[in-house]
Amino acid sequence: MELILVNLIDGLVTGLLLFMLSAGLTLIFSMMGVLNFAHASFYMLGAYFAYQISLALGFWAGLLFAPLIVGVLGAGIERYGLRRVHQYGHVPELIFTFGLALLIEELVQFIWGKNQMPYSVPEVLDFTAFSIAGNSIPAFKIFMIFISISIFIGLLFVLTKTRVGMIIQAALSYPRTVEALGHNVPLIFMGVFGVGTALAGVAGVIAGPVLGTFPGMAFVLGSIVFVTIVIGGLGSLWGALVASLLIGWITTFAKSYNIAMSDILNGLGFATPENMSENPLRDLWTVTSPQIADILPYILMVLILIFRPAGLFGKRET
Amino acid sequence: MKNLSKLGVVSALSLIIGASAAFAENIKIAFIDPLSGPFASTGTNGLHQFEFSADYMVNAKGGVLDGQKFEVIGFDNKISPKESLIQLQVAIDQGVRFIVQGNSSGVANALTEAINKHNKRNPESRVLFLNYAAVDPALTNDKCNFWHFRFDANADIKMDALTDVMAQKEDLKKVYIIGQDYSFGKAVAASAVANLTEKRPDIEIVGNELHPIGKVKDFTPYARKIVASGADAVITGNWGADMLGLGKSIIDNGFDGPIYTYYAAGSGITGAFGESGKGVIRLIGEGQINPPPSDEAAAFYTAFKEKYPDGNVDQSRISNTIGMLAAAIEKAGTADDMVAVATALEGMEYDTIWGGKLFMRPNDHQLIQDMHIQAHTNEGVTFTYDNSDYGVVVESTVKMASMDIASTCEMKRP
Amino acid sequence: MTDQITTDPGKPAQRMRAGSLTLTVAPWIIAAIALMIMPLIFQSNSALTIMNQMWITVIFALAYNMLLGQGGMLSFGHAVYMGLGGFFCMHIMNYVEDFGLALPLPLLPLFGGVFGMGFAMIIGSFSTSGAGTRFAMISLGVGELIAACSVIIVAFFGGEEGISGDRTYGLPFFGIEFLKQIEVYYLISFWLILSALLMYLFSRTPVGRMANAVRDNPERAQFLGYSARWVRFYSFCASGFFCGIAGGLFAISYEILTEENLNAASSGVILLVTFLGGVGFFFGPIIGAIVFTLLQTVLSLQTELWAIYVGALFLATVMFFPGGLAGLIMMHVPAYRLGKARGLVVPYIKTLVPAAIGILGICALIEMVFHYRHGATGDVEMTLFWTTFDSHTVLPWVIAGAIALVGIGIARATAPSLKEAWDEANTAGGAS
Amino acid sequence: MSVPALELNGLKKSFGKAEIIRGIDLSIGKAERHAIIGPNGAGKSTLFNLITARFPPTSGTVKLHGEDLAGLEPYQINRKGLSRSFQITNIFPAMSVFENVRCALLWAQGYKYSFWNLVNNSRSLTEGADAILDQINLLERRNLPAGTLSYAEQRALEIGITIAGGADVIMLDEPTAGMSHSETDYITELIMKVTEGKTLLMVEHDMGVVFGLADRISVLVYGEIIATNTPELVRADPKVQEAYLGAALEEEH
Repeated sequence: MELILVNLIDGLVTGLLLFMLSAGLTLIFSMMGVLNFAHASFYMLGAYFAYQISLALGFWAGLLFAPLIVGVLGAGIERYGLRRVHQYGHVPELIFTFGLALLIEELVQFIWGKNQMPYSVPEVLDFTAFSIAGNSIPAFKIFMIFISISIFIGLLFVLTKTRVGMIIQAALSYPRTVEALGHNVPLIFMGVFGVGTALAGVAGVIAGPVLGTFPGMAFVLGSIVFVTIVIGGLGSLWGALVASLLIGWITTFAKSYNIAMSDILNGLGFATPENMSENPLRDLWTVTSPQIADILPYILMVLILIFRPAGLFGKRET
Repeated sequence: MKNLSKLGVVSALSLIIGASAAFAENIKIAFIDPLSGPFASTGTNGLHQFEFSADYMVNAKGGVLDGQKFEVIGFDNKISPKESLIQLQVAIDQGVRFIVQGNSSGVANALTEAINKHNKRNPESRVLFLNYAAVDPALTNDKCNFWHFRFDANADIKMDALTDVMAQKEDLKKVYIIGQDYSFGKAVAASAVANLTEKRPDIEIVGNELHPIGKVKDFTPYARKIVASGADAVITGNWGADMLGLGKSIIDNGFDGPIYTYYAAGSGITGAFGESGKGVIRLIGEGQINPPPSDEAAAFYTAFKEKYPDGNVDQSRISNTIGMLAAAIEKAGTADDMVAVATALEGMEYDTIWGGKLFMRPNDHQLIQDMHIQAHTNEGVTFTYDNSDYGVVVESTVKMASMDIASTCEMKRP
Repeated sequence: MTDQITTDPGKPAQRMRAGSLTLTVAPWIIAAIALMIMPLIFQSNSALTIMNQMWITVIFALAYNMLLGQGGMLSFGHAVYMGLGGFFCMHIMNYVEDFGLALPLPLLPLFGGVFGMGFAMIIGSFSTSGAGTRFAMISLGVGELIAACSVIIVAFFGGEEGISGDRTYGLPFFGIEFLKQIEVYYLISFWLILSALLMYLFSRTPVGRMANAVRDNPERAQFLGYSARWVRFYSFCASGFFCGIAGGLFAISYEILTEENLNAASSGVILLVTFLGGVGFFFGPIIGAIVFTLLQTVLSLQTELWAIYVGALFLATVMFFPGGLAGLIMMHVPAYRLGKARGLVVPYIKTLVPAAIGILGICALIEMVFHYRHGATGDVEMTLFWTTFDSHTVLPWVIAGAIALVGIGIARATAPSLKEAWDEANTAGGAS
Repeated sequence: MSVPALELNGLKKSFGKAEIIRGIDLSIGKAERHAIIGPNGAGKSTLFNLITARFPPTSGTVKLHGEDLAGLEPYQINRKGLSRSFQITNIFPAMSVFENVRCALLWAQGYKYSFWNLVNNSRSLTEGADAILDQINLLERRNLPAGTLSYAEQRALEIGITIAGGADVIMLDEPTAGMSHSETDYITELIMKVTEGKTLLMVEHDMGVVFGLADRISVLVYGEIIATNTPELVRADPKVQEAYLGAALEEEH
């Protein structure tokens, strides 16, 4: 029972972290139609910048400045790179972000080398907040939850209560109309891209010390962010939140409990084959949930796309 | 378009061919390992150790035979079996006769099969495969061949040695086994179970599971299970980011027993574990670093750090590979006849600067050597890793580990 | 070989058709001869291996472009179809070896093709109902699933070590045992010409034509009696077939298939390859495959930083030449038709040569920075462009910097006159 | 009386709460030229889209030659001999003019999804497409990308694509929208020529075109047909004058 609670907290942390990435991406994706493959790269840049800043000015300065730098960089890339490519259509845009992801990873290796960076939790937060049945919950995790939720509330406030937010919301559903109404859509695009990448940067800053700061960190995150926003429904902030938490909990619970495929198959009335080592389906029988935890989101996405193409909360068909 | 592409091919291929013309008198060793991409740090550091060993141990002493020098050439295989095979072919065309590789048993498996076929089909340009780190037991068992030599202890030997030491710890009651979901991870788990049930039937294996390799972002759920299982010790074969992620997560979530593992030193991992890994991380491996086993070893280490301040001597087997190869070439009296060199390597006994003896077992080409359990710590460390205050210190040693372990290898000699 | 050539404006239909025949046949004969001659020029085994790799990538890229260029479908998991075809062929190869069946090796890729197509039929049955994001994301999901399965389902995929076989155990084919690389080379070349020809002809069939129509305007195609979904489905299956053939050839060439053949990185690479070559033209992917293979295999021998250059090249291509390298070449067709292409030669030399030198200068600076930062202590010598120097002294930096500045400077200064010459060359009339 | 070419019974369509089409009954005979007029927002395009299954109707039926079209996809309806054009030009811009027309001929000539025929080798396809191009006066432009044609030429091409398949029921959605006088005359003449002997249903704003072309006219106002009759009688109908012309006048102010 206690373990369920612990897993709920862990899944929440994973989910909220994913949300910070998918929130920005869902805005960018649904507004500009850009499948930004480099989104996770900005997450990585956030971690590296924060590490570099923390060496000189400490963790808190990193938390403040690294996302800003990432956001400005993102806006600059939109302005001088993506906007130019925009006229050619979506596929070139995609290739652009693809190449960008490749280049950022190489540049990070060029500048910081290929090793893992010793970027660690600040001492103020390096203690156990509380324990549940022997499982310690580090204070930093509570801090991550706090940061993510603040950002979500802030984002929700901006989107629903401010004029800029209204325009962005309208642009999410009707990009053409908003342009026709005389708003400076390129400026909005640049802003959204900047904010989206800055959010990814924040995620990098707070995830770097826990999940490791290394050149492969963007690749590890990979396409799961796309999966999240497709499951949640394009352009839906709530969808992104729900899908992130769903993925966070599904993967956490799948890893925490060894659900064996043989049990499921037995439950369905199939008898375990006698001679397992000769059976061509032997690998299927021996699969356990931790093995497949990280591909469950992909299965979920394919099912959603087949049966509910608009996603959980989406209004538009993907 | 045809002309353009042809021009490109001509210029590109002439580069390869041009490169093969130079340095004809050197004995060339092709280092085929990742030099770019996520595993590049291990690969680059390995290449430096090879280059340094060749210069320091062979070239500085006048080379082998009539003064022939070793030349180590790096080939970037991007840890891809396909690229490795292409680079192998390029290397052979450049006149390379010795291939060294270590990262990923998958690549090693592809290479050993390709080399076996190549040597069968092209007797005039045979090559030897000196495997310095791929530890899948199959390579010296079912899949062994005459051209393959392994200078690292395989996963079974390491586990045998590791469980010998664990078996003596009376207070050890519960062990948790976790690893990456692929051949090596599975081999480690199977070997651990087999050895523990044999040596200490009273130890309860409270968990035995696999996780996807290189895909796990957050190890917390695994760590929770380990803590909840009440395990006294953890055994894992994880390496790279998976090792660091798992280790950190286990420690962060309140585990304080030993984590027995294979690869948790150097390449930034020692530095990243830092204080938190002290008293927890235990490694099984060859080659004693601390305390320095001999003056030569200390001198070697110092010289290496002078040349590569950012590097680590974390694979002493690399210098063993170079040293034994040089000895074999001297003994065979040739660097061109691979059958002669291979025969010279078979059964060779070699005194390593890292302490103890090395013995290349002839029936399966597996090197037999001393195994050490080393602890991650900052006390008594003469040579640290990653320019941190931390390094590894030998706690216990198994002499000539698994000298008489059986092998299923049926060596076919030419 | 392209729509643009065969639909030359202003010619009556009948003459057009006669003309297009020679226009379409000639490149194929030239290509076949070139394939025959190449091994005589490059005889080393490594050159043959690299060319084999190139031709396999060409088939794969052409098959990929059946979707992306001709059908407007963006797939993120296309390595799966090639990989599965390859795995299947490898199993057949081992089966033939174990049971001594009579299957000539050259026919093996056909089985890969059938298997690739079979799998494409299963996935296509639900993924081709949409073209845009939905198709792309399903392909991504399926790709990830299969790649993950390849590590879990060891019985078929052989885990992380993959499965391997020996191509020489099959029955000799007219006395050829495929022991030598050169024999494999000709086998692959044969399949290359055959598959490329079939893929080209496919684009000329009713389904192929309608694939273009559906790409441009799926709704209008619906009102012409064609179901967009079925048109996409047929293209998808055909693409799967040729991917499977590429997979079969891979199995023959490397004699090993691993997880790498299925994973997301391979799927991404083929997208980049195809786009680099140019999706708008049939021959685009051919150029892309050749250039990329050379970059990946040969440039990586020269510098550790190859991936940086490749990344930069992609960004430059997508920003400045969205038509890819093929688009760049075809840009010159109008000027050539007008007989003014020659007028471009001198301005090109004036701008592009300094630009190239300038870029090399920048590359030199990058290499020097890298060497300075990551080189071994005391190892101050580095060799660049056949020159060996000390990277810890000022002079080389000044020289490289100066080369970069001057090269780029001249290129910028001459760019306007190139633009002028370009406009002039593409304007009809005037002195020619 | 023989079976009508196109018959609508109680056709209704709502988007959310807004009822756009409020029950339409209409019967169009074979070889009749029928026009639908009405003020903006009357639901003319929606009606077209209902007939061609671009949207499903909320209730009611559409019958083509007496056959119910319910549940059929647009491409299936097309195969039964109903072809339509679009209000906003809807061609294949990246393909050549000739290719545009040839694609429209493929299904009608029985090529279906074949991948064993080469389109270039088919004389009947080439000649058929050239004949259509000749009819719509675009033979000169045959090999240009369709996207580079002038607006009027694109509209002509649209009509060409629509008639190419040999459908006997042709539906044109505002074929002369946004054209100059001379262009309008050209298109009107073209429509006359290509719909000879076929059933035509068209939506049109230009009264000159409507009264010149149509055998009968229906007036659609707020989703209902308020009158169907010959051009002369419709013109004289006071209800039409009040409802439609009044609305049209209002709009102009």
